[in-house]
Amino acid sequence: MYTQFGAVLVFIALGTAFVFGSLLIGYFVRLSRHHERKLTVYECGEPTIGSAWIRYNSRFYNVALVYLLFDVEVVLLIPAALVFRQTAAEGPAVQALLVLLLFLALLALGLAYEWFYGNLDWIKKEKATD
Amino acid sequence: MEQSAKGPTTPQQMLREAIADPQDLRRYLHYLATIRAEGLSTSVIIAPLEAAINWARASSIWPLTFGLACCAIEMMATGADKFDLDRFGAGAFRPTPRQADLMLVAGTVTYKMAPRLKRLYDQMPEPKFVMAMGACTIGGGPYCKHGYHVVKGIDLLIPVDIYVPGCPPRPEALLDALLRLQDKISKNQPFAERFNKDTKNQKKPL
Amino acid sequence: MNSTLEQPESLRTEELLVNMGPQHPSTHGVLRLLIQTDGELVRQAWPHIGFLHRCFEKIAESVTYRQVVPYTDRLDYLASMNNALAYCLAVEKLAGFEVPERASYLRIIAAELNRIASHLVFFGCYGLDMGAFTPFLYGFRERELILSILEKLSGGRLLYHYPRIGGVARDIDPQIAAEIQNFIKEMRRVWPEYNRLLSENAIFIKRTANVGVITKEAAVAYGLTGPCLRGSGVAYDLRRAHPYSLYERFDFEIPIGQGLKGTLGDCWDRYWVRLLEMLESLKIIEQALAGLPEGQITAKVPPVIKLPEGEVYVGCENPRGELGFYIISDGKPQALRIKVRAPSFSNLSITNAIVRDVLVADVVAIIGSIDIVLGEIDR
Amino acid sequence: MTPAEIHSRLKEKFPSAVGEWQEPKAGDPCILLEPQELHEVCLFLKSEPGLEFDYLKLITGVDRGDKLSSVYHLYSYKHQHALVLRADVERAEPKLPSVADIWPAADWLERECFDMLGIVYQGHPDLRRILLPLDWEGYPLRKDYKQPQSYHGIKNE
Repeated sequence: MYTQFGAVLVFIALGTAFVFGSLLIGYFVRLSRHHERKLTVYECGEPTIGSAWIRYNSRFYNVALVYLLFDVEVVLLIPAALVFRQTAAEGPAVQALLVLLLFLALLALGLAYEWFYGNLDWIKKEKATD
Repeated sequence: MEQSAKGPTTPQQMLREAIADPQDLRRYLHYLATIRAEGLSTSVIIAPLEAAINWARASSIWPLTFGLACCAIEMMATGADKFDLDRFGAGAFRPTPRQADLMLVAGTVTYKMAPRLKRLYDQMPEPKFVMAMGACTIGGGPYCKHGYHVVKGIDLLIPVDIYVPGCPPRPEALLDALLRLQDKISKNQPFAERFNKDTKNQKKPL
Repeated sequence: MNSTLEQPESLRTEELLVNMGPQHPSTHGVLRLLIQTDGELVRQAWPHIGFLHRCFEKIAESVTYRQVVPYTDRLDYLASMNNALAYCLAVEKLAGFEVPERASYLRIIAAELNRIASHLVFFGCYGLDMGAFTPFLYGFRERELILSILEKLSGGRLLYHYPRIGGVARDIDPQIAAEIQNFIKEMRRVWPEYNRLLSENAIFIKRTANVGVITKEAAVAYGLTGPCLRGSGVAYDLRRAHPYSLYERFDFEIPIGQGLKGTLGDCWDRYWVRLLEMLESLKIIEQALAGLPEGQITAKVPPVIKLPEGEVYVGCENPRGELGFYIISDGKPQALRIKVRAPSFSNLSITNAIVRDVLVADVVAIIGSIDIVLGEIDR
Repeated sequence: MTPAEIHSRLKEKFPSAVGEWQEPKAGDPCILLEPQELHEVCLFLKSEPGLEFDYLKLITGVDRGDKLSSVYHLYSYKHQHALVLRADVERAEPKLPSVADIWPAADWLERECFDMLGIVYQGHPDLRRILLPLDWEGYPLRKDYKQPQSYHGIKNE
């Protein structure tokens, strides 16, 4: 039983070796010439105007939250599919399908809520604000 | 070893001379000493590595979209499907200088554009190359005599690697220039540059 | 429709000055657009031009009339046949040269081919602006056919120096004529493909319909011409209103915007007018090729051209609008003053008016639909 | 209407402002105007029912030795007729009333004339250089303009 953990260890070791190995090669190969003109902010060739540390419009946070939410939903779809395959193989397939559809319906409910309250587009529609 | 009058000959002497920082020098001398102790000449290990690095850099040049005038349309035609730039690995036009290797200056550079050109060149990461495409970038082109607002050639601003004559140069000329640039890249020595501290090809800032 | 309602002072957010600077993928060259944005909405936009000011008018005063023709090619480098045609017509009108019919026909064939090539570049780049890469490749595939024709005709791919004062440089031969016929057939077969690719694309329609609407009055007030004006419904085309160089012999319609996909005068209409214009140009080329008269290809022109004292203005229908040359001469071999009426210069001057309260992504759509070329804006 | 008829209508409306009619030897005719009454004449040309010049094609600055002239090309979509106006100002102090409030197209055209020839348009909303960099000295299209030796350290041999 313990040998399975061996495979996991090799997997982790290989991963870290690959990452830090390429960084090390990079350190030896790449040129590093830092001078202040290179570190200036890139603004389409122009010197920057004013500072970027300003109070952003609150809609940005809104859009970021909505994106985060749906991103997590997409990530959850993969285990849902695996669970569906496993349950469909063992038990009655129709019941497994219903469970998956229920799960998807719950996700769609979140989407509908956001859509109705106008959080998806930038300019909040007047009708949606209660 | 006495220093020969005509300057460094073997790569090692050049490196020793180029390295100013003593700490780096000691580390590199120790590295050379171990290599020589095993009887292998340094080029056996470094040369293939350098060749591999050069090959990697040469065959994936990402040009910066810097289309100014008529040459930009010929550059786009070269990037399109008949004269495909992608065959040489140079088709990925990057809008930001941070991800670009090659600054392909295509079009007339005017005095109003010159500081911007210099700033963009400075913002590009280090193994960078410049290709002056078209007669205007080489020496002012048709606007040289009476053009009061045209810079007479961009080598007044930034060091140029490859000049592509023509007004506008044909796409075949641009592809040929790209191949010459790839030959040029495959000849330089990345390790020598790596340990060379002073910025040798920096023009004085504007 | 202001997204941030009148919030109390503590919650008020500041505007950010964003640079769509000279080096930007979607500004079609070196236009710098300084945008004042409140979040994603644009409050103000100040176009900064002049990064490609190549002193054309100063050069035009220092070289003889014949030597100016190559410089006119470099004004609107996407349609250099039309520029040189407009300049040559202006000089011929003031000097009184009589251009043989065959030369006028050849000029029209070359100008209309160049118009299609310019609209194909617009089609490709507008697809790129909207994020679709394939229209760029489709558009440039047909454009290469045109370029090979024009290369056989005049020797150059992009800048031709083909129309000369008094006529044209070379004559057409049956092989070029056959290649033009083949191109017309090919273009008619491929044109519906463009529609399926971009015009009927749902994302494209959502990005361009009802965006950047220019009313008829605003278009006339800001001096817009060409597809930008016709997109707003004004049926004014110089080839029909004031025919020059035998355009009155050909029958072709003037496509104007009808607001098919949204309100009249939005980005989609301007795009659709240009696509229809390609078909009209094909008709003109077909009729010109069929009725090509025999005869000389250039008039008797003295070696040193001295225009009589006086001034003349001739405007021609460039793919971007009315490109006109205003020549003032005082009898010397060089002109006293040559002024270019650049269509993109006036077309661009409307951006600040129509970019108010628009999303930043739509600014790219609007600038793309106006189809500017920096060579003629900065001259 | 031909330019001659338009000139006669203008002459009776603004006798002092409009110059005499000269039939040109070659090229297009042009109507000479007093610089100070330029604004009223343009307003009249735009709003008069029979004329309605709603499209300002072009404003050109010309350096004619002792005088700087500003030439206006107008066109009317309704009546399909065109007109050329010219206003001459002294080279010493080139001042002209701006027509940017009548035709918005004039905004950029006048800025370009100012940039190239130094003709000042009074009443213009934002008169600064449009093509050349803002710190450029001299007006390039004047006949006595000498090319600068260098700009910001870039030689101009």
